Amino acid sequence: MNLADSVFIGLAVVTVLGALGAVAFRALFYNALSLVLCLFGVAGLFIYLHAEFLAVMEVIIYIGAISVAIIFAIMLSRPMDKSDEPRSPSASLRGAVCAALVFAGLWRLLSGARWAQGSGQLPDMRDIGKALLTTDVLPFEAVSLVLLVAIIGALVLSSPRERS
Amino acid sequence: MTSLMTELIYLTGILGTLCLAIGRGERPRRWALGLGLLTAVAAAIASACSSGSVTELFGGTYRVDPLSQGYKAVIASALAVCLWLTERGPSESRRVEVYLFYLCSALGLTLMTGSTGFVSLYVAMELSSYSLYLLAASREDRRATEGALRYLLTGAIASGVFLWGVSILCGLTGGATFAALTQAAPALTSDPLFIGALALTSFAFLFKLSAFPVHFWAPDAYQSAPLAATTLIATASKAGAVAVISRFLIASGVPVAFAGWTGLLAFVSMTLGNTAALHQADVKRLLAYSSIAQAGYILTGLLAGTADGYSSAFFYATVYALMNCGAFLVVSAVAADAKNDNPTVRHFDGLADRQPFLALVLLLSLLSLAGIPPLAGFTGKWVLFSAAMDQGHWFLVLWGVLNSVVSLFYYLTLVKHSYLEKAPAGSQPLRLTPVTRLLALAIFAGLVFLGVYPTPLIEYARSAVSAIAG
Amino acid sequence: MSATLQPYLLISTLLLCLGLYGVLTRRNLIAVLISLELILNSASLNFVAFGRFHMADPSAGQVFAIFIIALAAAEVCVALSLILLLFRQRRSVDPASMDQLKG
Amino acid sequence: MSVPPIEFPILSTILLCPVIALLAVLLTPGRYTTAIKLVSLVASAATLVLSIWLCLAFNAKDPSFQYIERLDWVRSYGIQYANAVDGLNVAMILLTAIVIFCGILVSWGVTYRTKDFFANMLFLVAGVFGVFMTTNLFFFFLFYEVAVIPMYLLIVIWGSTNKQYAAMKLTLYLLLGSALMFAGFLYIYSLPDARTFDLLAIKQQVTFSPMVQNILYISLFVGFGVLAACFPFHVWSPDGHVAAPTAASMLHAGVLMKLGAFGILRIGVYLFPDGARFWAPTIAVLALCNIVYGAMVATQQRDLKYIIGYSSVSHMGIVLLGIATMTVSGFNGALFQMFSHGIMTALFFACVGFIYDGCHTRMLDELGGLSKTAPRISAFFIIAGLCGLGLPGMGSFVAELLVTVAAIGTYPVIGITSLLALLVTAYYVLSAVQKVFYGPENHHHKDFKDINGFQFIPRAVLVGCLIFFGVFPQIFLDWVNASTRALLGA
Amino acid sequence: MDLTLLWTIQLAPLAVFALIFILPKNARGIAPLLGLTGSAAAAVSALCFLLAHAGKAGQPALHYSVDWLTIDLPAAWPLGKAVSGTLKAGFLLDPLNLLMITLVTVISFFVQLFSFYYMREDESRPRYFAYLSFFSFAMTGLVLASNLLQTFMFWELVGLASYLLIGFWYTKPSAAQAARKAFVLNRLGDLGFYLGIVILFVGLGTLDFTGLGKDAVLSALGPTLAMAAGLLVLTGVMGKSAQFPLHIWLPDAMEGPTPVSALIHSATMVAAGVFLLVRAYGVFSASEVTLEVILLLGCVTGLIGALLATRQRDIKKILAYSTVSQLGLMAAGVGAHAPQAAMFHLTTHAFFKSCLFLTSGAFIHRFHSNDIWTIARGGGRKDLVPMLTLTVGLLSLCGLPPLSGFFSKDLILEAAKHHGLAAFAACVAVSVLTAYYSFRLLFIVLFARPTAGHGHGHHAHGHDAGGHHEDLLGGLSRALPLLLLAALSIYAGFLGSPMTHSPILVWLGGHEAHFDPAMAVKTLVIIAVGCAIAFALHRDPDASEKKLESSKGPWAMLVDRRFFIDDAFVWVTKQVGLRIASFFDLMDRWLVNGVLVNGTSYRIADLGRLAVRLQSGSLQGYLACGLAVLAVTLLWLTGGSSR
Repeated sequence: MNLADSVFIGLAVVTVLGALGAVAFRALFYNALSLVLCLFGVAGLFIYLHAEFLAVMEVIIYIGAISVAIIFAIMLSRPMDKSDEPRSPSASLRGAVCAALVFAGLWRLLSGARWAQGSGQLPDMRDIGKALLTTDVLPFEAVSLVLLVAIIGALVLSSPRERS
Repeated sequence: MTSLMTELIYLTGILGTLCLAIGRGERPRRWALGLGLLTAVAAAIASACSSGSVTELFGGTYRVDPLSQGYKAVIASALAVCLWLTERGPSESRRVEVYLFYLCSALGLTLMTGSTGFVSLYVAMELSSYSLYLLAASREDRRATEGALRYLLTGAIASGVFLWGVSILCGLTGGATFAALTQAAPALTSDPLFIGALALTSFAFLFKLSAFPVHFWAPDAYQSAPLAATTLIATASKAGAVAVISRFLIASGVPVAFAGWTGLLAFVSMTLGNTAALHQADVKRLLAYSSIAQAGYILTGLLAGTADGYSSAFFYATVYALMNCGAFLVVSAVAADAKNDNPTVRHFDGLADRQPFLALVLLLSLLSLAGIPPLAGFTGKWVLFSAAMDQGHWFLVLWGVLNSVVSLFYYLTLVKHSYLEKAPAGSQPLRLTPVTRLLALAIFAGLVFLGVYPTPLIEYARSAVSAIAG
Repeated sequence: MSATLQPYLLISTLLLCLGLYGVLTRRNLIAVLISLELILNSASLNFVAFGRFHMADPSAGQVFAIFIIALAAAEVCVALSLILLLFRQRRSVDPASMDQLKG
Repeated sequence: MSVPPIEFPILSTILLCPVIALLAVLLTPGRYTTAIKLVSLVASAATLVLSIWLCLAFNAKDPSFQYIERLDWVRSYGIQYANAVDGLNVAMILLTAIVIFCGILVSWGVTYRTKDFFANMLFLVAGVFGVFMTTNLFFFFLFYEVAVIPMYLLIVIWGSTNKQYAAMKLTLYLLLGSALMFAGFLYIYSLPDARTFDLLAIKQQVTFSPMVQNILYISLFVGFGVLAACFPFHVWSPDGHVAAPTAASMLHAGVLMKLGAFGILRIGVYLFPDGARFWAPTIAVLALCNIVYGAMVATQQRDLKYIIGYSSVSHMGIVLLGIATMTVSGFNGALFQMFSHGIMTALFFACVGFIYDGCHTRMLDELGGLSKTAPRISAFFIIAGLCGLGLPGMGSFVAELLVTVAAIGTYPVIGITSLLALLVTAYYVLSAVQKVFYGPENHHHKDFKDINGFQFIPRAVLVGCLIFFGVFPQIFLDWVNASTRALLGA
Repeated sequence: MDLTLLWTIQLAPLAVFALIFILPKNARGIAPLLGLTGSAAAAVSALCFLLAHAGKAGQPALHYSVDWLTIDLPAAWPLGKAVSGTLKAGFLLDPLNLLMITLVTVISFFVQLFSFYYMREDESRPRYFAYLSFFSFAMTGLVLASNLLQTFMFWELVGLASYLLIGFWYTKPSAAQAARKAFVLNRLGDLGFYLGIVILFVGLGTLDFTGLGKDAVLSALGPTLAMAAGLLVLTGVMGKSAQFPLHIWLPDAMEGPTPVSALIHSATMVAAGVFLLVRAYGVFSASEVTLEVILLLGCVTGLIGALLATRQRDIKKILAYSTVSQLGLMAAGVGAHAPQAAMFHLTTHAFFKSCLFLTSGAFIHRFHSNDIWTIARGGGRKDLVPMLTLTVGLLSLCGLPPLSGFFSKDLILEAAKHHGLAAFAACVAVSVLTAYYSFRLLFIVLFARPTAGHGHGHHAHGHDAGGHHEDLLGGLSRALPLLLLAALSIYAGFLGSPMTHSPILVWLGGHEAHFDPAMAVKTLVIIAVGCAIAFALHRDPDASEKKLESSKGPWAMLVDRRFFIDDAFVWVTKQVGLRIASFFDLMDRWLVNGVLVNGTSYRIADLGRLAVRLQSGSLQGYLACGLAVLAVTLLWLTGGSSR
């Protein structure tokens, strides 16, 4: 086992463990921290997939913005140290069964798949930039609108109510 | 650029509204309303006028063709009605920003109808969805927040599943466009993973269409959202969903197993929606269940996977928007009169005495929803089920028709309240503004005309579909 | 090992299922949101992996992932503000506390 | 009688009369009630005249369809606006015209929401005419449902006695039946040979396998049978009749129930003769249930309208039995029964409605001695009753004779058992007459006013028809004979 | 010309019927006149026809028919052969119905004339005359009909006329009840008749009387079916002609005005059954069994009727049971292969029985009571004209030579004797009983002492004092029909008497009667016995009344309860018929409507409740549901891949 593989396995373990922590801890703050851990893992995996740009984006946007926003929200909504309500056993069971079944089904399907022939080329950041400005310019523009809507929406929702 | 005229009009409208959103108070709101209406009407006209040509844009990820233009016209018209309905809605949902959401949502739906790449489709869907989530929340009471949150979280899960499905499709077909899908699909029809991917992908569409098993948000969101937003969800959003499914299925084809799966969902949707609607008193909630059932009917037509199926789905989506507009127009008039955004069937008591014309429009809209001739809904159902029957889905068709009989029960209950029950003592005649009257008249005429002489629209739909499917 | 698709798929499937489990079981809407992020991440991991190994256009998967990240931001923005609104209205972010609409 | 063929599209004209009147009524402000009534009356009179003309002008010797009108409607779905008539249609069109004419006259006294009432009536009638003349399955279905829905409003708004329940039941029931038709029609269209909804073209182009014939025939039969009040799908009918206002009951029992039987013949038997033969014995048994069971249950009723309602069930059984015999005489008898029962039951309801308006009750025990107070209306009721019990000289006698002979010839046991109904019918009709019209006068109804000269007209017209066709049945049979023969391929 | 006369006979009464209803209210006064005119026209036409054709035996005088209805059947039960026939409508005139039509129209005229008097005070007079005219129409139609179906149709119409006239005073519940009873019982009989017609039609392809000869029936149907057809048609006769056990409606039918009883329920309509027996003799004679049954029924009916007549105190009931009994005799005559004799008896009976009924009407109208003791004590015997006609009628009824009843009854007795001892014994017994109740009636009216209480009871009513102040028209219309009918009762017998070579029998196609002194002696003995018993029991009417009231023995009970036949019918109707009906009603409510219809809708609503419960308000529940569907889908697909 070479170093790359070991690091890869490490990243995979970090990712999965982070995800597990994000779901399993009852304290919300730990969840958020685990999420960050997981996201780091994913970013690492992106690098393995030759998606360095995406890894950077992941760190900047996901960890830098989204996770932080979530942590802020957690702090706004309740005392930091307060744990989550215990989940009800039936709900746990329901969720576990659902998730397990989905996993089982999906994994069996995926492992028997006949995938398309890839080009084998490694992606280039230039290609991404080009794509964003040619074929994907429409969604690119639309995303800006989505973000606009989201921001204005957040503003509207969080601004004190107008009484007319 | 002319082929993107509709989208550009929306964009202009959105920018204008954004500017107006700086201001506060009634005057900018009126301006925003006017601008919105203008945008909607212009968009409708623009899409109707450019419905002849076929253009592929952005490397095959976006198409402008008769089918998409048709759907765009429907969406824009429905938007116009919804915007008009905000005029009499509750005050807190009449802020200037709200109009921005309406327009963005309509733009998202418009983009959906033309998307032929998964990226643009995904973004367009989310654009319309987020706007709708925000609209649903715009009443700003506890129920609205609750409804919007449920809407949002269901939508988020559905998108997650959708993304998974799309990723698998990408892996199977080697590309993220419909063209790649079309190319690879024939070889994959018996691959269970392909079917699975289709199923995963369709979760987002089912969510938009409010079909089982991701329909649960609909009653809650319909009930808690302001009436105008509910109307948009019930009309334009549905039309957009039908457009997307049509396009997606045209690209992927409908493998037998997938048709069976969809048929099962359609079966459950119809049954569940119709039977649950029997027990509703809140009219908006009732219409939500009705829309779940209608989603089942539409799926029945779509899963035929034939040109007939897609064209009849277009016809039905148009008619569906029309009749729901009619129903919600009346509901909103009643709601405004009752100063209650959630009118119950009791509020309709004596409507025929208080405002006979409105009662008539309600009657026709509801009967049309139930598929009673000679109204548009009947013709729509006829062509829809005819397409399904052609592919041998006789059981689903029979079940669908039986379901419409059940649905007639709750529609007629509403009719009964408006025609039979006496208005509460001291109630005044219900006044209508000229525009509302005109709108009602147009809907009335449309329902009857499309019922009696559906030929032009049906022929248009057929030619539009054949322009895509070849 | 890192040059085949299978490990990535396994990781992303695990992420998906953990996310689903979280969504279904957590009694806090923010935690639900966190779980949702897991799901989205699993999807973008998928895209990137497929883009790397099986797609004609090598950048397509990454582009998709970029959009997912951008939209995830928007989603979190809207969702969080709604959750906070709910919290202001009801002093609770337990999904079970959303009990006004049913039937 | 040699009347030259009609040159203009007579069928569409007949159909357009009520439609135009409907538009006129809708555009007239509601306060001009007399104008509304007059418009309706003129339209119905026009249809009556046109129908009589059609009856005289059409060539009864020719079994094929005549006066064919065709107009492409939705070409790509094989939908044409197509009208044509043969003997069956002509007879039913005449029946409809007579009943609606009398129905409009009888409803002259409607004061509550007059405009809506007449609009509904005209709409209903347009649907009925449409069913009786179209040869396209799409339009058949369309008109069929058009004829059903106004009934709901008529009952719910102007009805009485548990009307909400009855109206809902009636509507849902009938639409449930039509659901089967709907599926059946679409299935026919979906066959590769068909791809059209045109009845004539389907008959020509498509050969149905026996299995398909059997399945389609029975599903259409159930669909139509609901409207024809076939046992065990009959319970909507008494409830509906009871709740409906007078004119609506007249139209409903008089014409609408015939739509069902007509559909069985026109579509079921026409397209699937083998299926019809296959199911005929089963249908005969059901029809027997209708006849005897309906009559038996009628004896137990206390409400005058319920009695008539169940008598309709019983009489429609005769129609079904005639159809089940699959013989020319049976069909002729069934059609004759449809016609005469239509008129008779219209007369029944025209009388009961009047009594109810005057006495505010229809319970046998609360009425009595009405012959004294209101001899004319009593006479009309008794005449209708006598027709109901199959008195010779009235239409029903001939109809029952034809059906009975055919039934005894085809299914001896069923045919003979069905005769029992003659006795039971006599019993309940005369019991009702005895309780309501005979006996000492009831003081509660002293002020009950007999019908005036104007109200006399419609009822007299109905009686006249009953007797005319009872005495000269061959006139009617000549209309339908060639067509029934062709229908049976005999 | 002939046809015109027939149409007149047929349609004149109908025209009158229609006219009376069309007349404006204030002109209705002329209704009696119209009725009289109509019946006079019919009677005159009939007489003209009779004069023109009397005596020409053999060939039908006229046969006119048009197509009425075509019937087509493939391979019909019971013979399995295709039937394609045309039912006709028309007139068939032969001696038999020429005689009958004359009888009907003439008696009808007399009755109308008498009604002129009888119904003078009734405000519903126009309706009465209209109904009466309608009856004439229907009855003439029945008689003139050229085929069995047409007969059946008019058969039902006379039933209707009878129904309307029995219930003429419909405000009386008993009248309304009796009317319904008459109609329904007749219907019961007619069911068989109807079926018989169908079988005959299917077998023969025609129903024309000319084609219903014995041989034709036998060859077409075979013996068994011929018997069945005959017996089925017979049930119709049993209903109409009040044969056991369907006779029970006739006594109740006396609720109608008395002239109606005279015309319909004694002379004409009830005789129509016997007329049919003769008319369609070919059908009945095709099987010996049928004839035996007819004979048996006739005898039983005769006995029952006569027995019941012995204990009545209502004059009309006596006459009604007497009618039943005489109809039984006529039927027995047919059953004993003597249709001509039966027809002859029908004729004479029509005269004397209508005479008797009109007489009773005259009494009833004057004394306002049906009770013979009341009439007697009221001074019935002083009322000369009715008293005279009563005597003549009763004696004729007993068959006292040389009154008409003697000749006709004699022929029947002879035929019965010829046929068998039992039948003869029954007929003799009937005759004895007839003589007994006739003389009983006569003696009571004759011997009763007028009492102060009853004697002038009618004066209390303040009108019509003892008949002395009647106006001329009233008196004439009262007396004239009585006397004329009495005269006919006396002389009609000679039409069939051996002395005149029995023209009527010969004309009807029978043999000339021959005088049998032994028979005449027997008859006289019979009358004497009956008379003696009557004298012994009723020479003191007061005592006999007391005895009638006090007799409580089983026999008295049996007779008073009318041999429990009515009770049996009531029991069957109530305990069987209506029970079944109420069971069906319950089934309709509970099973069909309740379980099937409402049940279905409730189940759908329940399903809806389930769907609503799914919408529990729990977000995670919703999502779980969606994901569960997803999981199941995926697993289903993996299952597909492993296969």
